[in-house]
Amino acid sequence: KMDSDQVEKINGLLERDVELRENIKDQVNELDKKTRTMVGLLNKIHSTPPDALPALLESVRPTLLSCRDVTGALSTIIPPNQFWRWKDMWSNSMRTAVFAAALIEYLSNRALLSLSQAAELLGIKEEFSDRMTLPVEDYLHSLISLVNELSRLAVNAVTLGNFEEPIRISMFVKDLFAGFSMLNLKNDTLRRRYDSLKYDIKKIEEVVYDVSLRKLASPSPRPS
Amino acid sequence: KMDSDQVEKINGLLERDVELRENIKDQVNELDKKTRTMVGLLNKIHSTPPDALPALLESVRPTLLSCRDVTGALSTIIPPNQFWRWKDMWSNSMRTAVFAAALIEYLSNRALLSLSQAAELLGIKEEFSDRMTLPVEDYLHSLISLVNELSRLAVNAVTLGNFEEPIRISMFVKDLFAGFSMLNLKNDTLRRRYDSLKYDIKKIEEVVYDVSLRKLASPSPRPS
Amino acid sequence: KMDSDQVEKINGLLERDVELRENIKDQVNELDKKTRTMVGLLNKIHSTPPDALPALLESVRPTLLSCRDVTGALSTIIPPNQFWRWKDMWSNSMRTAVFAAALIEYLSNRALLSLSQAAELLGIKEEFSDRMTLPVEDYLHSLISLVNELSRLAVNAVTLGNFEEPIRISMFVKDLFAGFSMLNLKNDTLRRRYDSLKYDIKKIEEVVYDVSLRKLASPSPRPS
Amino acid sequence: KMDSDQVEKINGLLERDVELRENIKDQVNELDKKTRTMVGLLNKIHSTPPDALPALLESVRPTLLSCRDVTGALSTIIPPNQFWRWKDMWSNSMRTAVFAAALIEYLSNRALLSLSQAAELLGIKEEFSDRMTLPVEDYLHSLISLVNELSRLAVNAVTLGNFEEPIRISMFVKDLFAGFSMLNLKNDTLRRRYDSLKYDIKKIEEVVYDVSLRKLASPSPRPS
Amino acid sequence: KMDSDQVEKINGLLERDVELRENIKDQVNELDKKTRTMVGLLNKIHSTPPDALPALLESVRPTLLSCRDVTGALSTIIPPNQFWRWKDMWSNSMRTAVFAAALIEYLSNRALLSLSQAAELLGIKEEFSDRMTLPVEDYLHSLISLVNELSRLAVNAVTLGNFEEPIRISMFVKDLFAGFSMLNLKNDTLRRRYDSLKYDIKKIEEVVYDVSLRKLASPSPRPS
Amino acid sequence: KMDSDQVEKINGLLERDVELRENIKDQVNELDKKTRTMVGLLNKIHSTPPDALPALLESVRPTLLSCRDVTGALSTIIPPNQFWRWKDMWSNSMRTAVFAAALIEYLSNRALLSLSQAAELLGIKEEFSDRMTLPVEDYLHSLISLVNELSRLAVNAVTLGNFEEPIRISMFVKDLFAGFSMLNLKNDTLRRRYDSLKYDIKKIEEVVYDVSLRKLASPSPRPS
Amino acid sequence: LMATSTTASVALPTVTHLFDDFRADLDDHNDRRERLIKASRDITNLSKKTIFLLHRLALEQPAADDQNPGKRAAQQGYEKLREVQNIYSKLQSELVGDRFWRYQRQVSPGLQEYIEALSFAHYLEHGTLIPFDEVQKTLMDSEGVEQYVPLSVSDYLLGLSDLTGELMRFAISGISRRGGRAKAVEVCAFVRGCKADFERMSPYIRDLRKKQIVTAQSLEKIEDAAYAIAVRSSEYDLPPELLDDIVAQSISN
Amino acid sequence: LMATSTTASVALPTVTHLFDDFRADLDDHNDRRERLIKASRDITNLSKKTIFLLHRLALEQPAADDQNPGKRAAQQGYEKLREVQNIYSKLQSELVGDRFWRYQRQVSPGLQEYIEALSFAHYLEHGTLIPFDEVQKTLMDSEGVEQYVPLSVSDYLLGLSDLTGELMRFAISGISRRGGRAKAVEVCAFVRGCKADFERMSPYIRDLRKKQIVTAQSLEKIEDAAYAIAVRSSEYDLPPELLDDIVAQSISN
Ligand SMILES: [Mn+2]
Ligand SMILES: [Mn+2]
Repeated sequence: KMDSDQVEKINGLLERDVELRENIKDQVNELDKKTRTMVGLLNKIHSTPPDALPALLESVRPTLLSCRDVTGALSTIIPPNQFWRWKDMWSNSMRTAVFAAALIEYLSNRALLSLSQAAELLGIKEEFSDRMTLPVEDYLHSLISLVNELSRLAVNAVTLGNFEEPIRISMFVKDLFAGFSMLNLKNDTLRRRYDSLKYDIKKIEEVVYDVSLRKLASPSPRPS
Repeated sequence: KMDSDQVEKINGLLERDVELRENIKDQVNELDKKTRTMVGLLNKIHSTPPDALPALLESVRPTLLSCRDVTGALSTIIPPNQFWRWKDMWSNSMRTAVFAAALIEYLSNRALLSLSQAAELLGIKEEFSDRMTLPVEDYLHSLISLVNELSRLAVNAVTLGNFEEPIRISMFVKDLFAGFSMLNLKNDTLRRRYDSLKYDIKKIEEVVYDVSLRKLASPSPRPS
Repeated sequence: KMDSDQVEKINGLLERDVELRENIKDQVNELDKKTRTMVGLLNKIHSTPPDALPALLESVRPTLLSCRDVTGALSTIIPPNQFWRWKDMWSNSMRTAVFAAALIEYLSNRALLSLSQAAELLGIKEEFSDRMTLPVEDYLHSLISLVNELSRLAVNAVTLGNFEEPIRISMFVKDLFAGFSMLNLKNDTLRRRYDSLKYDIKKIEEVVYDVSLRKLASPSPRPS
Repeated sequence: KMDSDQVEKINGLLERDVELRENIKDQVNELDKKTRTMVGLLNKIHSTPPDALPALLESVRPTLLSCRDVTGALSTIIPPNQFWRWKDMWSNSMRTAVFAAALIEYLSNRALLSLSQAAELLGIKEEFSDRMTLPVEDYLHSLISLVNELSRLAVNAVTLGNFEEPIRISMFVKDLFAGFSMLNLKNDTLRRRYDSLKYDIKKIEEVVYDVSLRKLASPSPRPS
Repeated sequence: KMDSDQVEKINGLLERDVELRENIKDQVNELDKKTRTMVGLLNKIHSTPPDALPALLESVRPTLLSCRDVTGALSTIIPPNQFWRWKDMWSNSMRTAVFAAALIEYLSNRALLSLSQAAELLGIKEEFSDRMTLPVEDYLHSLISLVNELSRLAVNAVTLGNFEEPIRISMFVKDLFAGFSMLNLKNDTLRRRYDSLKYDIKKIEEVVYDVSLRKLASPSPRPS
Repeated sequence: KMDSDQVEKINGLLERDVELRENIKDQVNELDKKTRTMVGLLNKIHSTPPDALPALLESVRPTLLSCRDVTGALSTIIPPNQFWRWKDMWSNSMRTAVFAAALIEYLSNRALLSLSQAAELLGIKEEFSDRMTLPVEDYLHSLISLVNELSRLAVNAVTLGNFEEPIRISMFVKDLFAGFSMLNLKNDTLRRRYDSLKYDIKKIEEVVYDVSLRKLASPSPRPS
Repeated sequence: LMATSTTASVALPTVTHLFDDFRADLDDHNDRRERLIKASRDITNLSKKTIFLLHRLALEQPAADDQNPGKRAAQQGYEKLREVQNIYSKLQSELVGDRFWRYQRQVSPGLQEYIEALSFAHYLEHGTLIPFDEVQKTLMDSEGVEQYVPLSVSDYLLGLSDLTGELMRFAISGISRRGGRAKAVEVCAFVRGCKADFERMSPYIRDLRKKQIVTAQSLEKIEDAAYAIAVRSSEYDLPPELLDDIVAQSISN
Repeated sequence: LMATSTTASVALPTVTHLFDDFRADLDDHNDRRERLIKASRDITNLSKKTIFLLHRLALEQPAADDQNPGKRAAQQGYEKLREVQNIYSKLQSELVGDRFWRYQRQVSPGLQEYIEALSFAHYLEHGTLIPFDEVQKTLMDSEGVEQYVPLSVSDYLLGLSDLTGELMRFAISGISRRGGRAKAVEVCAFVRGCKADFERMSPYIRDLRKKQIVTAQSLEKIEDAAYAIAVRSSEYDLPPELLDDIVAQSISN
């Protein structure tokens, strides 16, 4: 017989999870709003001339940093050890946030945001690790989104008369791709998205081709 | 640029997971063999007369207890905090093991195996909790499997001439069902399986009906 | 160009619906709790002797009547004319409530609860009709659930030694079925559930057969 | 017992709905023919030079306006308050009609057809609102179809030697997309279709790129 | 691109088929009403004493014969050679009509209605064969329905005190089953329904068993 | 119920296959590492000037030849006649290896690597044929990958100032496409990939077009 | 008592006899179904091969003196399709009277593939859509009296719908041939017209609605190709034939 | 300049020649595949017919002097399956060497259906599961030297798994025959054993896992039938044969 103690205990466990899920959902909604704002603002890079870019990027930074409120809150809400139980609820949003951070970093410094920089920017502290961390897969997903966006930027930069940008993007993306190709990815979404990178690279190469064919800019030879 | 340090670090993380998955898989295969052996043996309850039952149950117990080797090994292999990351790999097998334990408990003592008893039997220690624990959902899945099996047993017991068994099963299952119906299950697999329990109950009620109609045994009245 | 007025107006429309959905969901959760309670209590009819039945049914009635709070609240929340937009959110729960009402009615008065009685009991007023009404399909679904339950009751009544009950159930259900068979149901869920009624009827007939074969009770001949 | 009054009343209700469905279906077939005619004619925009466009659009307008017959008929057929009950039967056709209207509006006036303009064009009057209205979701679906079509048009305009069109389309679509991205769409079909808009935008951007790279036309700089 | 006279010709052909389908549907609705009536009346055999049976059967016959109007009309509507194109529209109804005919025949004469008798009764003439015929499959489906109904009748006859009926049914059904087992069926509905026949036979057998063992049956000569 | 020696025998056979699969998997992992290395190195052809190419190709050759270790090992592991049973495990990797070989051959000698040359290079001996062979399908897959890569190279060669390359590639690829179009392919992956070849040809053609019309290409005799 | 039991065993043969006929009837039906499935597979395969053949021939550079290279390709296609017509002529008795509609589900796939191949050849020769009656004629004996297999509008339209996919392949693969660019633009207009024509018929035929989606995709592919041609040639103020010549020369040199 | 252009047109035949071989190879493969698909359909049909035949024979009341009616039925089954064996003997060259595994997906469905039929006949004769080697033997020439088609463990087990469904039909249909009740109980135990045996093998074979679910359902159906027998006869304190006799008499009277 399932005595009432048992029933109560089990019901307690089940209901705690229901409530937890609600709380997490609220935070994810919050994060979603932030990433939507960032993506909306960053969308303007495709029509912004180079000199106006820094101001645009600066306008995004406050929202980016405010994501720390969410990661902080999540690190409090998630019970110890249960990071992996709930992470699917926010992975998509978090990947978008990391993508935004990486795009800002590239456009500001022409540099690749590292995994630990990304975690730091988003306020994901080492000591949260059993409740909130930035898994390497999510970081890699964000980098792939970065490449997707840069291939679009290469096209639009030319439209804006900026013929150097595609060449810089080309070099950055090729390095990134070379890095990726050394990883041992298994057959999952990440692998499929990585495989699709070659279309972005081809697109960028074609832009560079168009530009150099018309002698609008010329790719500098690089050490192999 | 993704420098080679980064690449190496990331590759290290990815490969650690690949290896981990391999190791877990080996343990799960092990557990799978054990549960299949138990299910194969327990299948004989449907053709075993009551007096031969204790010996049959006894023959399953060693395999059941040997599951502790697997849970112990898993608790060593799984990195801290990553229980929820990997648990889908073994939930099915673990549920079958708990089902076997609960069936043995019922047939031996006409009692319901509690969640903590189940964990204890399978060697899942409190201190493993961030690497290996028995979630309440899995325990409930096992109890539903138990009811599925008992409804079949009610039928086969009568075939073997044991007319009291269905009446005992009926009482046990109704108590269990009453317990379940007090839980706040959300709309998922567990809920669907719970909903299907009513077919098992109907089947058991029909067996009790057949037996009592023919006065082969009579259900003792119980306080409502 | 989609001007900001347009955007704001559209967003207002979309968000009003999101909020509305939330509010309805709360009410449906409320209703769900009530129907779960009623179903839990009514489940005891299968083990309750005839003389204890009235008290059992009486204990359900307050919960049944309290469903009026929900229907009242819904009739306030739902905007004019939008009954059919949202009704899928509560049809299942409402059907269960009507089923409970019809079962109580049958067990109290051996009578069929009519559509208007059902609406009245649940506090669904004529004047709500563009926001809250009881569609005939839902009422019929509830009657089918009633038959499902009565076929189970016929079996369990015999187990409890009540040999007259199946005969009464048989007559009631046959009348109901004859009514149903005059309806022009199209090929949908209702039709499929109606088609499945013949299994319930067969089951009830077999119980009556068992009882009369053993001369435990005899069906009185009836005017055709 | 289900008395014959009850049966008759219920059957009356059921049959009224069957007949209603038939009548609606006839009207939807009518609307379907009209929208297919419009789509067939509008298909020619992809091979029509700019100066012949007004005549083409004019040839579609009578069919567009004749949709008012259908909406008028529907507003008569649908019983009060039952708009949401039946709307799934015609949403697809209605969305196509609104799409056609919005495409004509864009090609005639380079303007976005507003929700109220769309309703007005299709003869959906304010006073019909409990029987026939144009829900905002359907309007948004039509706008997405418009973008799909315009991205194709950008390509075909260039083939026809019209190098300005893609630039105008690009500006129109970017404004529309910016409007969309401010809406709070939930995770449904509309959201998925909105997400797919980025492929259309990329395609249009690439056309603008090709055109401006070759100095066939130049996008005027716009205030960001 | 099609010639306009081709378009017209093909549209003409397509519209002819639409009209044809409408006409057939009207006839099928007609037939459906008739079979619903017959099934409703024949449902009373389960509570009708043997002596009142002939009158009951007689009351069904006019409706049965009126099915000839439908088959006659269909044979006029269907174009030459197109029987198989449209037959799915009415097979279900026709199978029910043949089932009714076969049940009446069995209850009147304890004989199996042959395929040609069935066709004749329903007014399906040899000369209609490329537009209206009674395919073997449909006839067999009806016989299976007959067995389903007889297994129910075997039970109810005993309840009514008629202990001969199950034995006669048993012999009739066994012959029929032997016939069915001569067929090589492929994996379709007929096969699945044939497969279920064994449960009907088992049920009838159980009744015969009960009746024989209670020595309630008096020996009776078997009608040939 | 199986004889216990049958059970043992069959279990033996099943476990042998499991072990076999493990062994093959190890070899495939080995091959995967090699092909990843080769693809990484060969990716540099897109940024390598013609005079540095031989050295680059030379650097790949040792890895290519080391694939013979894997094919040799597989030919020992696979039981007689079971090539087709296991080949899906390595076809992808093997196709990549053959692709690498064919690319090297083209870039070194402007020649098509034949099937037998490919097999020879990879150490797939005639006498292995029932355990390890190079099926035509796989070889053709590799050639399609070659064309994919060459279309990318045509673009990048121009970027690097090499205007002869696209014209040579164009002639080579056209011959190959003519060869492919001689085949009767069924609807499988090969067919789909063959179908996509026309886009590569179109792309190459566009480069040739650009190059020719800008009169940048100096006439060069075609190597036979 | 013995007598009645004899009656019983006499009654049995009646059912047996009855079901003997049913068995023969069902076996006959199933056997015919099998034969038609097998024949349909053969027809599908032959038609697919014909389509490959037509693509191959269409891709070959025509001889200088060939006025209508499409016609030459089509002739070879018709020739090969005669094998299919032979199969149908042998199937005639299996599909006579009401049998066609009985076995339509088995027959249609092959028939549609045949129509696809036939209409492709017809397009290469005439640049038009083959009319319904002409398809029908190819499935008649030489006197034009007996129809081997009835032609339904649905099979006709579904076969033609598949043609658009082949035309897309034909147009894009041919772009690098001399005159291929002009051909692609021509096919683009043709397929656009087909799509519009089928649009009005698609409510009547379930599968056609699905195939229209594929046609739309094919059309977009051709449009993209036509666009690429237009955009590239717009940089130069030269007539297309001259552009073709310049490109051809730079390759053949 | 002319010279190089000649070289070009000489180079071409090499690719053409190469692909000519590929075409022959692929066509050969596709044709064989088609032949095997067709043969496999025939084998499936013959096997299904054999299963129906076995059910029919098993249902017939045995002649009084028939010691082993199951054996007689099985013999007729074996006889009919010889047609299947003949097909396999003709397919031998298509499946020789590495070809079996190449075409396994085409061959397996028929092979499994054959094993289902063969094992059914074997069960009727012996009441046991046919051993692996014996299945293999039926697919050899009369000297037992040449194997027409290799037997894989997977096909063997999947065929046997389907057998349990047929045994369920056999047990329940036979319940009304004299001795059928005892037979049903026997089959119940047998199928229960099969299910337990297959359980341990199912992790190795994907499809077997799915088929185990069907086997579990069949087993439950037999158990329910056995239950109905037990519950009804438990009201009377008589041996089952006597019960059978009483029932038989009340019917035959
Ligand atoms: Mn095709
Ligand atoms: Mn089977």
